[in-house]
Amino acid sequence: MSSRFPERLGLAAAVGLAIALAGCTRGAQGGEGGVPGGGLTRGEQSDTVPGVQPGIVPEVVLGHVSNPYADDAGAIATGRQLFVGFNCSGCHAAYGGGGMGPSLRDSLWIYGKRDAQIFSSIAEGRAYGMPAWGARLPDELIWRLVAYVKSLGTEAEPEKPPRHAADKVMKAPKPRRAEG
Amino acid sequence: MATTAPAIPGRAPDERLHQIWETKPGLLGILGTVDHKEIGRRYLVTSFLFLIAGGLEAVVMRLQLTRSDLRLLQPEQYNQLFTMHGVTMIFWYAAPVLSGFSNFLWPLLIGARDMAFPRLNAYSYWTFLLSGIFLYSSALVGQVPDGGWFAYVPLTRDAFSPGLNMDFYALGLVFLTISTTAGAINFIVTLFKLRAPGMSINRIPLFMWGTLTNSFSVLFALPALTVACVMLYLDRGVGTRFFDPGGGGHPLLWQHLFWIFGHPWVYIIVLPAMGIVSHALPTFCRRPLVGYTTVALATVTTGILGFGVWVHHMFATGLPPLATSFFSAASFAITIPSAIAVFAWIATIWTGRPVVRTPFLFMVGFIVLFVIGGVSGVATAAAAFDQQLTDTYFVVAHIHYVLIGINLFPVVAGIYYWFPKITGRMMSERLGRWNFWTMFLGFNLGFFPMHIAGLLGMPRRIYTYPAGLGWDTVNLITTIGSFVFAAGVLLLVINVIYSRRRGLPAGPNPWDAYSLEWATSSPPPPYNFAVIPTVGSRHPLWEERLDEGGRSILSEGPALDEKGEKETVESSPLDSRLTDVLRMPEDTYYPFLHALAVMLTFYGLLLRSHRVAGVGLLLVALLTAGWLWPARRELREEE
Amino acid sequence: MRGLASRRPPPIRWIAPAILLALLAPLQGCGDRGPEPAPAERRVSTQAATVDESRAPAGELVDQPGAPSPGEWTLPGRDYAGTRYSPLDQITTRNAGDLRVAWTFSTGIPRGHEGQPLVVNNTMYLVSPHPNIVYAIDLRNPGGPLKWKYHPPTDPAARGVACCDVVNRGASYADGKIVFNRLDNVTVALDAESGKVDWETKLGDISRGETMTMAPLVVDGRVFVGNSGGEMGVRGWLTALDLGSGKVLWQAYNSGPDKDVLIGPRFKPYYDWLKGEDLGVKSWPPDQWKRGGSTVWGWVTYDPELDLLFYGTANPGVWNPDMRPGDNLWSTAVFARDPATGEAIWASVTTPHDEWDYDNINEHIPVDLVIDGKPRKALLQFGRTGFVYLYDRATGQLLSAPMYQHTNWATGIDMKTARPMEVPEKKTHEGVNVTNICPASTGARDQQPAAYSFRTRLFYSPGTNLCMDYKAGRTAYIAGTPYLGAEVVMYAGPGGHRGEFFAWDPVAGKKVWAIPERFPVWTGALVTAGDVAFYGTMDGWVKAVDARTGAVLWKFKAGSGLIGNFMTYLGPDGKQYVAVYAGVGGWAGAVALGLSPEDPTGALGFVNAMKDLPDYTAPGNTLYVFALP
Amino acid sequence: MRSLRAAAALALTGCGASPTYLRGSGYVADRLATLGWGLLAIAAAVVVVIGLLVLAAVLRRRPPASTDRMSSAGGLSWIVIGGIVVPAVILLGSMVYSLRVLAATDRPEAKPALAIQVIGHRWWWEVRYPGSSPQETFTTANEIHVPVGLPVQLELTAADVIHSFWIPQLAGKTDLIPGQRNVAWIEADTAGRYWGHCGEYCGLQHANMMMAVVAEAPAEFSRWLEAQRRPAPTPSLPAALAGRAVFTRTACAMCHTVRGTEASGVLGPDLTHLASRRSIAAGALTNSHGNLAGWIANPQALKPGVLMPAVPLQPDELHALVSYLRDLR
Repeated sequence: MSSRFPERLGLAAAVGLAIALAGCTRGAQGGEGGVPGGGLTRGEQSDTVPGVQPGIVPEVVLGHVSNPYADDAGAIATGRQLFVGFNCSGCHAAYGGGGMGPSLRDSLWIYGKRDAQIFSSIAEGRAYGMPAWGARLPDELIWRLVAYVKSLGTEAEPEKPPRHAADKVMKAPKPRRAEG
Repeated sequence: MATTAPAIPGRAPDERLHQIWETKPGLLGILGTVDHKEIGRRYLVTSFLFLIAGGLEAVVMRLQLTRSDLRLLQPEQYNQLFTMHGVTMIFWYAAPVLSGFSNFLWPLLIGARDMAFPRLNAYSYWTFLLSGIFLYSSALVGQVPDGGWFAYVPLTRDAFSPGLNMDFYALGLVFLTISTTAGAINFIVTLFKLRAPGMSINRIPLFMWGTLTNSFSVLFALPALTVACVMLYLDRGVGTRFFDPGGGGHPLLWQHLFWIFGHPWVYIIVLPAMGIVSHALPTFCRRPLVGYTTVALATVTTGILGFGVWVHHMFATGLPPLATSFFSAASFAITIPSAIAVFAWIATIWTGRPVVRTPFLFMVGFIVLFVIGGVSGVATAAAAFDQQLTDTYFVVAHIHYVLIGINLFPVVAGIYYWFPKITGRMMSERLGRWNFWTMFLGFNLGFFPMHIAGLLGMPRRIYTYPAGLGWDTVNLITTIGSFVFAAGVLLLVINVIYSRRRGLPAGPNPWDAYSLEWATSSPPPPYNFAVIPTVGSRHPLWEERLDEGGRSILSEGPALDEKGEKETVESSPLDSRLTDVLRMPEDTYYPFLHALAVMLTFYGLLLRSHRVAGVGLLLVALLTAGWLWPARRELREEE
Repeated sequence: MRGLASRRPPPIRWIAPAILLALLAPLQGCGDRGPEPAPAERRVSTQAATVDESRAPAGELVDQPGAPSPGEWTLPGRDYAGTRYSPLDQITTRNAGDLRVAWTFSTGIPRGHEGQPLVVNNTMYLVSPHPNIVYAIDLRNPGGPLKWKYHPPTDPAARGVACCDVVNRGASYADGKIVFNRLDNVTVALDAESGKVDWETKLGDISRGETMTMAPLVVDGRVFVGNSGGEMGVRGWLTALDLGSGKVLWQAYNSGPDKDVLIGPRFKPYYDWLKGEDLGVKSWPPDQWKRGGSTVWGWVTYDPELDLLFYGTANPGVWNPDMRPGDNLWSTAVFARDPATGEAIWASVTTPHDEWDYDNINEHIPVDLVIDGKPRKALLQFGRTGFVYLYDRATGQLLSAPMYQHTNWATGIDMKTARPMEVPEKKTHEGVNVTNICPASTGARDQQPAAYSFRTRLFYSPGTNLCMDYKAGRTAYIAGTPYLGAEVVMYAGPGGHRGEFFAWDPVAGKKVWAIPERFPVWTGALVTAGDVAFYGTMDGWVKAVDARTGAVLWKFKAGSGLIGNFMTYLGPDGKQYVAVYAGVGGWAGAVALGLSPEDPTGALGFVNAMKDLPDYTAPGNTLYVFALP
Repeated sequence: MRSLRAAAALALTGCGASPTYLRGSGYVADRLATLGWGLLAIAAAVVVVIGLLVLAAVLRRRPPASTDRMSSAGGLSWIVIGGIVVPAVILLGSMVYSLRVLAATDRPEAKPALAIQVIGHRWWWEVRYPGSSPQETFTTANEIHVPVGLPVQLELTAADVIHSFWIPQLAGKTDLIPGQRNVAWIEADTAGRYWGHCGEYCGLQHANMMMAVVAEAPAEFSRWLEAQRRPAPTPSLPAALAGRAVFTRTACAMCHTVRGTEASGVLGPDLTHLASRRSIAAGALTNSHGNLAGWIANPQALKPGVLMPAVPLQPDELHALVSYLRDLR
């Protein structure tokens, strides 16, 4: 090879490839066993009826705890599957738009929008019928749900809601005569 | 030639040509060279680095599979490794290495001074390199593609492959298709328009028939891959539902689109390699190839039939038996053109006087592995039995026999054969022999047991397997074999590095070969040929020893050095009569800068930032305009 | 028609009716500019059904079993049959244009106001949405202080399990008691004069997703109430309470073994496939009947002649049909029962193995008609399925079932078995998005009740015109949370008008006239002896139309969208008053209560069909009372 | 951990030999095995013949060349015979034979004895046995019982990504594709336990997505059906009773169904008769007290990336839970 260039080119590519092999693989989909930042205490869970008892349960003592899966795309995708699998979509609609339960996509957060507050809303339940899931769901699943809820309406939201074509909705009832 | 510029005074014709054609020094030479030989060398080196990367990934995977229940790798890491191994080898090594040979050799083979579009040629290299860096930059953020090299949906949709992993895959492939398509266009036009006078269509070397078929297949097959990858990217991020049954799409749409590209692609990456053997074998058999026309037609037939068999990758997806039978029959039929080629080579060896050198050994090894890979392919063509074979290690064995057998072995033979022409020095024959036997035995020791593992029911792409299923022994042997094979490849690298400095000096034609590239010096001067030769037969350098008739004139012809600008001849497509003289572009930064702008756009798309993508596109538009802006010289000419 | 550009061209099969409808639509339409009397508009009907004026003289008292004196309103539908016909005739087609607001009253709860007030002994009784406050207004001095007000201690958590807004469909009055249902499953009887609690009976448990919103019916000292919660995997029932003590007399479940469904020897269904032992268990996968829905949240009617109660049951629990193979009896059925013992006499099912959530809770109105020349004791229901079911109310035989709105999930009802002839492409399955199913889950008409005029012999009914995409999915049953398993998106049906108010000739089985409306018409109808029919729209228009011609005589813009039912009474001053709640909400108006329009599946898909409602109205809580000047 | 996995594999295959499909014991697998042996024999023969030809071509001694003249004659017959005629004959023969086998194994001659629905999930198999009336349907997971000697139809679909149903010794693979219903069938010649594996890469735990088909005499099979149809028996031992309370009140009930109790989650397999299955975790572990405890305590340790979370339980709660699960005959 007459010109010296291939060596330098080779070197650059080799460096790139070496990084590939040592690439840190963070955020594997399953997540390791123990959950960091899980140090939460939860209120007492009433066991009158095996069902989930919706209603007020004493507030949780919350430190300023942040979500260990804050921007982990894998956890957000799992959060989406839990949102559907655990019936959250029943009250809050398939993409969090609201139905029986309030909308999770708008900017109004009745009980606060910090990760710990949303965690508490899920774990402790809220007054008007939000069940307390704390006893039924381990923390790592609740944190994934929190990550999914925070991703609603943002670019990171997995499976965005389908945009429905503007239906030809009758602007005014077709009058027999021109209406004033 | 209307006006005659004053010839540069006092310089012999060669110096004048040398001064016109040599690559500019400094940065412009490095980033802006359009010399096909320089681009050819860079293609070869870069694709070999990707080969080594893919090889290291394979070796680490083999360590994990040495025994049952090993815990060297987490499943996520293993999935990333086997995906990157597949993607790197098939996309960033197999096709580019052949482009390396073609870029370096085509002008020399047809007596031209450069490719038809030198700047496009440089551009195809830069987009190839930058797309490779784009793909491997996924390792920096730890989100390496992990969906397998054919990335079936819905696993690779955003719901089950969150993160940027598969966005790197989809965008990286679209980025690479730019390079491959640019290369294909360049080869087609060069072959039909820039041949030396007299080199009619039935006199072009068989290596060029291979690459020509490869180029046409690329033009027809790559759009399917681009469409599929763009759809996947949109499904993952924008919310379209091409592949989601819930939204009116269907997962099999991806499989059909991918394999409509997929199967032609595996012929794309083997036909030029078969061309290398058809081109180099006669030199070592001291006689022309048997049945030139039949082998050329067989090559083209393989390329065409390659578009009609893609469903044999999908025999288990529940398609109706009638459709499956049609594609099974087509897959059986495609074996015949390959059989023709194999027997042409054997006939050439049988009726020739073989001179056993390292390239020849690799070519014989190639024929043996070709046959083994071919017949195991026929076993998978039988739809019924394929429902047992598909997705087991039998198919992995078949893939490696055909890809390493039919692509890597001829490539290594090509390196040993053309190393003297590229560097002017011979590669060491002793090291070559060691290199061949370690690679050949290592390969068979490593990959033949995979047939057995597959027949024992071992599925592919599993990061571990339980004991007690009888797979431990075969996997152990495969790991040992793969290490021996890796040692073989290492020997090749050592031989290349050693011979560049201390190889024996090789004259213009060390093998006493017959084709035009051996009619110029080693390494060839920047202008390839002092004068454009006139070709009289298929074997210009063996005419006097062959009784085929036809006289080539290599010493006289147009020197095209009067105007002090880069020029080469243009000829008619079929019988290559001289029709015009073409002015060729100078070194320029545009290809490199354009490739960078495209890379910026792809990073913008990856990060879903409209601003970055927008800026990238704007740069692309500006640079395209700049690239195509008529140079002042041409303007002056028109007034 | 849903965005034509993106749709495949409509199959030939129903282009013809679509063209017919398109022709009909422009010829109808309300059209007058406000209070001044409407000019004589050309009445259009599909055929020139001239209704002769002479048959029922104005003002003459018609036999309405269960109805109080002409000026009062003691039952939700005014009489046992729920005809919502009032013999008052001071307001006529000539002077309806002069109607104006007499007085208004605010209930203080800005949620959906369904149901209707009661008037007895010159006192009006209102029941507000949850927390179900009961007001007693002295009509002699409507501006003055309330007679009394009862604020029940309801459980706030009940709001979390009410599927479709915390509505209440009204109370009933009998023997000096006001009887109503609290959202948290308590039936309460108050003394009409003092507002003291006579008795209260707890019948359900909100932690299992049960609520009660329906208006109780009181017949011969028995109070009949049903639960709601089909969407929560509840097991539906109808319960009879003793009016005096509130003790449970009997309880009939709508799924499970025959002893729970009170099916005994007297049960004679007309169709053979409904005969069999314990069908309420056999037609379900194991244990799925315990979460079989089939709740009774609609209207109960009664025929004293045959001494039979009539009511319909809701959808069979989970919306994903693949999770409950089988006919899922007795969901989406109609039952005739003996009020004393609760024994089932006959039953019929509109959508066995329902795949579209077509609850069958709409009111069944007993009416005596002459069909094919023979007088028949008929029972008419505007079904959510898009068909008008006309049964023989003695035997349960289905006499006719013509289509009354654009329907493409079934081509018709097989008269031999009363089973729907379903269209295979419109059947819903797990993981597959079936598009353009008409009518949508809300049905061609939901709970808003129709009215029948003994004078014109026509029914006056609100209606909706919506279609939907329906994608079923797997879901788990977790007590107290929704048990749905479906993603639904609704949108306007063909013609673009999402609602309609129409007159229906039950004998001819045809619409006489129809007024298309921008939004679904979600109010209950009222028709009076003055041949004036009243209805309201969800963007707040109160309208009075000529019962014979459909011409709009008068309209008034209320403060909020109307989903309540009209009623009329005679004030202490002898003048006729018309009253209605104006408070948008319910399932249709959910989007106005703060849901995000960009999620089309909100409120089970209704958000996408009503995205523009918030541009027209906001929540409200006002009772409007109108009268002539 | 290695020995446990070995035992699991044994439990699955029931015998030490590998699950090779060259020795079928099902109607389809037998025919495919014969076809397979045929094709491999032809392949081997072709390789040997051509290998020898190449060797001979390279090593054969030639008469010394008189001058350095080159002849370009000869050799075309090689191409015609070796390249076209012989391959055409071999290929045509094997093609016709393989297409006939494809046709023969596409549909069972007799009407299938029963139809089973198999739904692929990420990394386990849901199996639904629809009965004659809706009342008799039930759901199980990962282990499929079939009557020996009778064809059984399989209706295959997937809930998330593409999987592939594959019992090497009974029949070829058929993919399970979301949104599509594929129909396949198996028929076991001899009673026994047949190992199966997912045949299409489906993510992190594709390697541990195994299953077993148990072919048994029709009488035994109907006894098994009867047992599976019954809801879970009320636990006899006190520890099991406590275990049921733990099961229904903690996270287990959110994902798993046990008919006869409140638990009706659908994200995980149906555990109503877990104790009647020989392996757990989709064939990764034999069903024993120790394995169950280890699996529940930390599923990530055995199958990294699996969707089952580690449920934080006290030791006594875990013990009670495991004894309850072992009681679910």
